[in-house]
Amino acid sequence: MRVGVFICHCGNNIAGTVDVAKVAAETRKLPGVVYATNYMYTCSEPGQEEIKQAIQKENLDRVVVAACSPRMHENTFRKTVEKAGLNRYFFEMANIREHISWIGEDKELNTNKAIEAVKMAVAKVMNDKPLYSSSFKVNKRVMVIGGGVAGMQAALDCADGGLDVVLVEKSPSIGGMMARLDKTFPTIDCSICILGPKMVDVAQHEKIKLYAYSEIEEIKGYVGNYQVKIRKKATYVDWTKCTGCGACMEKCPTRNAYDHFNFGVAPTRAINIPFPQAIPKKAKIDPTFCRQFTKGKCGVCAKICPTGAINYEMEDEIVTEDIGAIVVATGYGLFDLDKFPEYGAGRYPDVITGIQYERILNASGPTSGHILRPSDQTEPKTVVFVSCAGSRDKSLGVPYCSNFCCMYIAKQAILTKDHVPDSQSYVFYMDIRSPGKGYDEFTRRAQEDYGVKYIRGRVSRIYPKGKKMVVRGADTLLGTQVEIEADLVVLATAVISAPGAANMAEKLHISYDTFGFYVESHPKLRPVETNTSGVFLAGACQGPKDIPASVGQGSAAASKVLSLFSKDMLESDPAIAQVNINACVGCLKCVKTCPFQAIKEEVLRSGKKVAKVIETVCAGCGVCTSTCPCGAIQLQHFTDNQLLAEVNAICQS
Amino acid sequence: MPDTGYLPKEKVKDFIRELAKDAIVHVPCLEGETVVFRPFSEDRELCLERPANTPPKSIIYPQSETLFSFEHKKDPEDHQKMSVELKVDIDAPGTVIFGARPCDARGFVIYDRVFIDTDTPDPYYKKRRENTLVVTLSCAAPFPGCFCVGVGGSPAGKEGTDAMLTEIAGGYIVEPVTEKGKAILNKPMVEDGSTRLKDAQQAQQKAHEAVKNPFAGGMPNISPELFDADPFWEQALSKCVSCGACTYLCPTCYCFNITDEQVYGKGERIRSWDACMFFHFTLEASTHNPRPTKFQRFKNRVGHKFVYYPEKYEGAIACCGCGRCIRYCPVSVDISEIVNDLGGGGKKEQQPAGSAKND
Amino acid sequence: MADKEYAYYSGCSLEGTAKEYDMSLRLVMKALGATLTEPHDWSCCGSTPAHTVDHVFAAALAARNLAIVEKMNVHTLTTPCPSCLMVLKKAHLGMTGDESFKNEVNALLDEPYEGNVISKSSLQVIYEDIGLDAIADRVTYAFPDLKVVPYYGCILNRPPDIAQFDDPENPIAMDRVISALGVEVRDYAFKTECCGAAFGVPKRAMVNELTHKVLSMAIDAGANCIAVACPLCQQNLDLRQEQVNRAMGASFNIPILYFTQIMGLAYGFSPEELGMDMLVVSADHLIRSRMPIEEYRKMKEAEAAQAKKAPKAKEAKEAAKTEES
Amino acid sequence: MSVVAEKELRVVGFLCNWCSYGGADTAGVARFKQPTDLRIIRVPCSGRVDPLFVVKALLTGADGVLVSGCHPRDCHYTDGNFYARRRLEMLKRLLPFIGIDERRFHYTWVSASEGQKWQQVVAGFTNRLHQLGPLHAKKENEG
Amino acid sequence: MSTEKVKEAIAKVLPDVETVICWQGGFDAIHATPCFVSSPEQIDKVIWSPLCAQNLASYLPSMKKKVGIVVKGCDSRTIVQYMQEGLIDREKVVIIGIPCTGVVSVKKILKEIGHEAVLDASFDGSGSITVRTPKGEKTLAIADVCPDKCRTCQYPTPLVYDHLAGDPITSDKPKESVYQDIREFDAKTLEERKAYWEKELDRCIRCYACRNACPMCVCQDSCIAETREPHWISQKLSLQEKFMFHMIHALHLAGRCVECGECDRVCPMDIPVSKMKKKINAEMKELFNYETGVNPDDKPPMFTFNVDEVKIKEHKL
Amino acid sequence: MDTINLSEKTDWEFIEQVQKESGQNISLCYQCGNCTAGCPYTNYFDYPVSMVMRLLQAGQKDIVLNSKAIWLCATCETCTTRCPCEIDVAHIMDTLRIIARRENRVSEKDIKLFYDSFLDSVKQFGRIYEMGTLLMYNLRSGHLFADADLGPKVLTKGKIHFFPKKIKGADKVAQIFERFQKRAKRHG
Repeated sequence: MRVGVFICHCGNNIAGTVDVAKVAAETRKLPGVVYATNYMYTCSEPGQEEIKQAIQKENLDRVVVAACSPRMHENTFRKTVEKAGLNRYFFEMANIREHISWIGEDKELNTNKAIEAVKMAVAKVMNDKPLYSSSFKVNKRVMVIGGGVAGMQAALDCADGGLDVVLVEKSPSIGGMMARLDKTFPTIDCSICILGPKMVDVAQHEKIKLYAYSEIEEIKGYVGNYQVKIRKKATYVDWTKCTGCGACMEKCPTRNAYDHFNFGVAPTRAINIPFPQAIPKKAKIDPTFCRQFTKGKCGVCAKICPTGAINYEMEDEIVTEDIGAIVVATGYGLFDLDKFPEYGAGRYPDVITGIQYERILNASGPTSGHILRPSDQTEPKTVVFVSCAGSRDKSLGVPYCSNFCCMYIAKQAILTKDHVPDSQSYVFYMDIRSPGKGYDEFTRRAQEDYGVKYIRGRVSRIYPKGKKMVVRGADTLLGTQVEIEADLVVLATAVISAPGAANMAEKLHISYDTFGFYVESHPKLRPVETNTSGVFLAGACQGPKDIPASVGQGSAAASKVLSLFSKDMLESDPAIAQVNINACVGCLKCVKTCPFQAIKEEVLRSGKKVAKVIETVCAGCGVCTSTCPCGAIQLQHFTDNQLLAEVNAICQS
Repeated sequence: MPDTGYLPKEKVKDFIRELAKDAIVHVPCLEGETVVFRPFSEDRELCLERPANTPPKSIIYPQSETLFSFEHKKDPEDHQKMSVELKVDIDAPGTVIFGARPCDARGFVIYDRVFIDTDTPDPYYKKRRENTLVVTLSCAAPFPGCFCVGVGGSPAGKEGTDAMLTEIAGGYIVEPVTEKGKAILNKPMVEDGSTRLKDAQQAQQKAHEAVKNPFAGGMPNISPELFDADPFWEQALSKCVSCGACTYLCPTCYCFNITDEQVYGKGERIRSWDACMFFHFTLEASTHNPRPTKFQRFKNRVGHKFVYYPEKYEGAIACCGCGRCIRYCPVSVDISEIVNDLGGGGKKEQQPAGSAKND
Repeated sequence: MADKEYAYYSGCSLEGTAKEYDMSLRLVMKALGATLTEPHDWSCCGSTPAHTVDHVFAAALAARNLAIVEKMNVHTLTTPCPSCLMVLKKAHLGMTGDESFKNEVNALLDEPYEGNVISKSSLQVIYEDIGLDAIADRVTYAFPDLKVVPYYGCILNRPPDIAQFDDPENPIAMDRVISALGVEVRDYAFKTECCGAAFGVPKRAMVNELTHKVLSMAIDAGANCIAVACPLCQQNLDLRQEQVNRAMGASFNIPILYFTQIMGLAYGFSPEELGMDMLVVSADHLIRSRMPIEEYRKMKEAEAAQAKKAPKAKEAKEAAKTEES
Repeated sequence: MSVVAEKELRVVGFLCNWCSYGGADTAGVARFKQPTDLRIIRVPCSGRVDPLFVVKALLTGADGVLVSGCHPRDCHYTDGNFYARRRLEMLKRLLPFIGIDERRFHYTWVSASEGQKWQQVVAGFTNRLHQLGPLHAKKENEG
Repeated sequence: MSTEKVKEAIAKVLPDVETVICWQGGFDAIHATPCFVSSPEQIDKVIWSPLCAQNLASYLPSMKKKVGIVVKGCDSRTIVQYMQEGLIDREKVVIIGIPCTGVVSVKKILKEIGHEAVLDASFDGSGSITVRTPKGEKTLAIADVCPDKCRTCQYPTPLVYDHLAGDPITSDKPKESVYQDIREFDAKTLEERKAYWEKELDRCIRCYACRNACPMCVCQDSCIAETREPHWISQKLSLQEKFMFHMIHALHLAGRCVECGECDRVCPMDIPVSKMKKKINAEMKELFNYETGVNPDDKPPMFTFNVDEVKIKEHKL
Repeated sequence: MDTINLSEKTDWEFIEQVQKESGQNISLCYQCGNCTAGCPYTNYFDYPVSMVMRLLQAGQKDIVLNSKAIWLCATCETCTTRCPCEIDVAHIMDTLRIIARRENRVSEKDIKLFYDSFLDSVKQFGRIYEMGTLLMYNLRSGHLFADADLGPKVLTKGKIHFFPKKIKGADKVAQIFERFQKRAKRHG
């Protein structure tokens, strides 16, 4: 065997704390290694060129690169060795950057550890076997989960690109958070006016199949061939008959149903169409409030409906869709007021959240766009905005910035002045974060043109005093405590991951961070991909994002799907399980533990019973390999012998 | 110097101590309920009452031994050049096997023909054999499964022995067999035993008569037709579980395997016992195995001992009748019964176990 | 009820200025079936002053008492005084969380503390261990006119890592306990605002202002009584109420009762037994307003019967409206 | 070459590719300093870790073995770590029975975003091992 | 419980099966050996007595045709476990169950009689065995020479059978006693346990009798103790490799060992091979309330999981 | 305020000392001001809490230790409870008092005197002798008639004892004081 080893300096990233020349010198002493060198940037083009030349010149048949994490560049180098004529699996990477040079302080120890890491990689590569992938057909349908602006953009772009799209939205209408906003910053244009046409496009696009009020039940399969079970939740209204006339809503006797769309600013009816521009514009019954369900009698809507669409017996329905790729655009959630007992947490009606205020400002909202405070429906003259209500607060488990609150507070303060010219707004802030195009000018305008008072400091307590709410905070620039007697307090509550985000991630087999936001493949270079091939991210499900960023990512995800589907066949990863039929005793324990049902029983001509791997279904986890008592089923590229070679390299030499 | 010695019972330990001065003395020791050969040391519990569970064969012919170690060395000047450095080290210190049974000693004679009396003697075995003194202890009575007389042995047979002890009242008569063995009469604990040699001979005779010969004709006689009849083997061995207890406990089995064990350019070539009862025995690299079933493998075991070996070595049977394979077989496969059945002669009489009156 | 056994660390104040807290607490606990045993020869916990000297020293003064309790046959200590509680818990948590700190503290002590005592405020014991049902069951008197705001003070529930009880910002244990007695509890925004008691002696002017806020917020909330669970708070709000009136030109006359006194009154104990006469701001008019519970129930039933017709009519009207539209 | 005598112990880590290996990368990117003893073997999933690897390592020279995978419910392969959890717990309980201190074997869950936790795991486990000292008598040619 | 009843049952079953697996007398009076009865005239040599310690169920997975089998209560757990793991086709097995009050351990008898050759042996029907050797006669209570498993036997009557040769009996042994020995061993110090295994395993000769006699060792010819692909252990006879082999054995039986004690019984070196497996079983019981070979519908714990494992707590550093 | 030359006047050792003795990481503070906003005593402080934190970050030992703020803090724990960065601010204030006391820098003599009187009582009797503490404080502070108006109210209610109640183990408590003093000397 002729192994070549390439040790990367990564500029000073590795060479700064690892003696790379020594690593190369020690590597040369290893049996099997015929060539070892160190290089400034191995991943650069000249660096890769050097590998190719060495393969040819030194007649190398195995290559090890000691550099950064294989999660970063394994694929890069696999392609390099492949171009030089080697099988791409005759390549191993030793991670001497993330796992060594960046975390160890002692150069001697780091260098020694790097040498050992190379030794392990050499041991592994000498046990590597050539592997060859096979190809399979792709189902060129895409599913978009979430009908907010990001999901809609992705759906429209995919559909315009000629793909069949299945759009699944869990609430009764698409539109998401953007549909609830009044105006958008920094242009102050009407949110629904620009979103509405897009919603209509989605509804009318012949390539888009919309499942509203539906949730993902189960996802099986792999890139190119997913089977998704969708739960169509019971609306108790036959949507094929419902015309969206709204008669039922008008007549419904239950007037105290919780209005999810308006975040409970005002009550709604038990049967309702969430908002006038809803797509689909169909009614649905909320059985937790409907008298027919709670008391067993009423039937008013059934009587009044001109098309006879009401069906109290309706049940959830499960449908299955076969698709090839998934765009996840499940959006975000908002911190509960409950988290702020010192702010009066739901006890005081005039302490509301930013999104609730958005609905109050909105012309189609419960107050028809008149700013009226919830407690007594009077016009507030003093409005206090509290930014970072939960955000950047370790003690509440949200250490991150919610990204767009600074901007919408400025917008809301401006709108308040527009609506109530004799009002005065105050904004408590820690830092004004407005790095977008035209953003900082916007927050300046709020202060310069609209007289909004910005107070640098946090609010410690809000309590009622007569009809006013006393907001006590600090002005750290003045170095004092300050108090404002406000009529209305708006909290810019922290952006959190969507409810059920973790559960959805588990169904999708994608990872999520501590806060429930989905993790992209690479924070810079692969921002819309996930580690599960065929699953892409769009919008705030990946982290707090404003509208332009969400739309941008929606389009980006769509372009990823389109490029994935530009081929008719996909290549399978050959690093999957393989059965040695001579060793297999047919106990089929692997069948029991395979998470993907990728192993089945096969009877050989001799009558011998053995396990057989279904190549396209196997995902390469290796649970079978560690289940098999006789080592007959081996996960390729991570076989027992390959891992033992690494263990032995550490323990026995 | 007398030809016969006498070793009083109470001096046995002193005697071993004396021997241990210039050799490693392997003695049968009690460990729990098991008797095993262990290098003598003061804290060992000697057991001469019954044969050891394992024969002493591994002392001369270890279960696994390093034939040589090797290391890939790189030329410091030109790392593309590599050489392999070999190291051979035959570990053969002066050794005494004390308290082996005559059958155990006879096993070494069977090995000697293979490993020493040939054009290419095995240096490892030979060196150890030459450096070892075998002091046997004759058996006073048969033990479960014993049948040495059926294969030409005896509870007091002296083949392969350097000196033999025979228990009589108060101690042991010491009979040297070889020149090497004679030397032990010089040890201060050994008294003159000439006058009591008779007692020992009587005991030996008595023991010989007590051993049952399982073979109808006195000696095993195998019918070639039956030997090659698969159904016979299939029937006889259906209960065998294919473990290696019989061969690893056998003082005459010597099949071995050679493997290289290496980690990172350093390693050893190892010779280790093989057992024809295992599937991996004679398994070819192509995954073909000429003996794929357990009865074929067992046939090899019987064949080797009673047919092939005798054919090659002038009729010598490669079985010493120690009975361990019967005694320790998980399913009580009885080789003597099988050999007897192969003779085609009258069926061996049923042992009375079945008639145990339990109801 | 052998399971409700506690080592009772009253704290120095309850031997002096807060004697009535001690009296009422003992009565109420006994009535609810809890046994309080005073640790033999306990000493002062050191309170805030010790904490200005040294962490180890402060913990040692507290741990001396914990060590005494550890040798008793009970594992839970209860103290009515939040200041004592915090000091004891700080010492306990510090010592159990850090072996070297524990060794340093124990080096100052004759008997080492091993870390096996759980400390709870008396309010926590009443709220969690005894429970609202048991509290309500024992009630024999009602207070139709009483409107209470519970004042928890600064350190009964804070910081949450140490208090490990109730919400630090909007605690509700005392609210619920008093509600369970059938007494009206008013929502009160200043439940946990500090009254400044610690500086009552050296910084009077400062304390006057803080106390004033606490009192006026209670009046704003419509209360005619403040319930407290802290001897320092009580002393500050009650004893100094007149000082506040004088300094701030106010005219407060609101009784400050230990919540245990209210419980005792509801359970029918006499005002003397509960030390009501030790209050500076008299609560006599409140005591006079109490009535036996049966009487009260009858009165309510009568009221309810009278009010019954009205809502029915309203409902009918509403139904008609629905039909129309 | 091997571990640096006196300063280091032999610690073998099996990390799943998706979560814990990523978590170790995240720790590296964030420059969270760690002891250098650990040698990492990358496996696709903690479910790939046959407890025998742990035994093999501990018997042949490792002073400690660490296995880390995705948090339960968060497995890239859905169920892999559920099997791992059972197997490794079983092993953890068996080791002391055969005379190996169970503290020498640790299994845990670290996600790709938990760089800080990874640092704590490595530091905590390595410190624990240093407190326990080496498991194997020093070989003659070492040092 | 008599041999006759067993013979009757075999005669009844025989026409329906290829062969019936049962016991006959062995090479001496204290050994029984398996026999395969495939014609009525062979029934005569069948025996049933406390000598019949061997677990015959081990032969079942290798049987291709329909067979009959005679099992004791303990042996029946093997069959149940086979059913759990899908290793046999229940349709192809006719089970003759025997209620059993305990068998004898040949090793213990030999110890009592000083390892003398046995001339004769008989049972008196009241729970004792009388063994005659050239040195005389000795009567031993079966309770004193039974294998350890009989002392804590919970299932004297087979858990699964088609014919029962005798009346069912119930266990009088306390359930807690089953893992008493394990808990006692747990109480030893780490050093004591280490020394214990080093001493015991040092005697191992890697004959694999324990493995081959084990009913649950499914690999048999493919055992990774001997393969090079994968290459887990070498053929070197070091303590380390012996340890490794026994760990392979134990871990492959994790939550599968039916505690039949065959491994202990067959070990020529008297190594307490079953102990590690029993330890794991004790933990499986504790962790998952799982007992091997009791309920055919159970799943062996290592081949399944719960999303929330109530008993598995995350380990702190 | 004068220009602070941060290159010269940053007392890094002091920062370290406070962090070590309090066990808190001072750099976690990002100056949101929540502590100041919630502190009941802010109005009386010469430096609001958040500024004390900032001064600490800047290593301004003299300003911090000479401040009144650290003595006026009553450890009401509001700041600790609300700090979004989970800093135990009250404990830092505690620590600063300890350091200031050690270095004999007490800006609020009355408060320290009150504390000392309190502790003297503990040392002498094992428990607090309220009357004695008050009298001792009045004597030392020179505020001879502090709270004299309250006297009659309390006395008539029988709440205050005229004579100290000494516990049996008072000497044991005193020993804690002594051992501590010895230890403090040992550590310098």
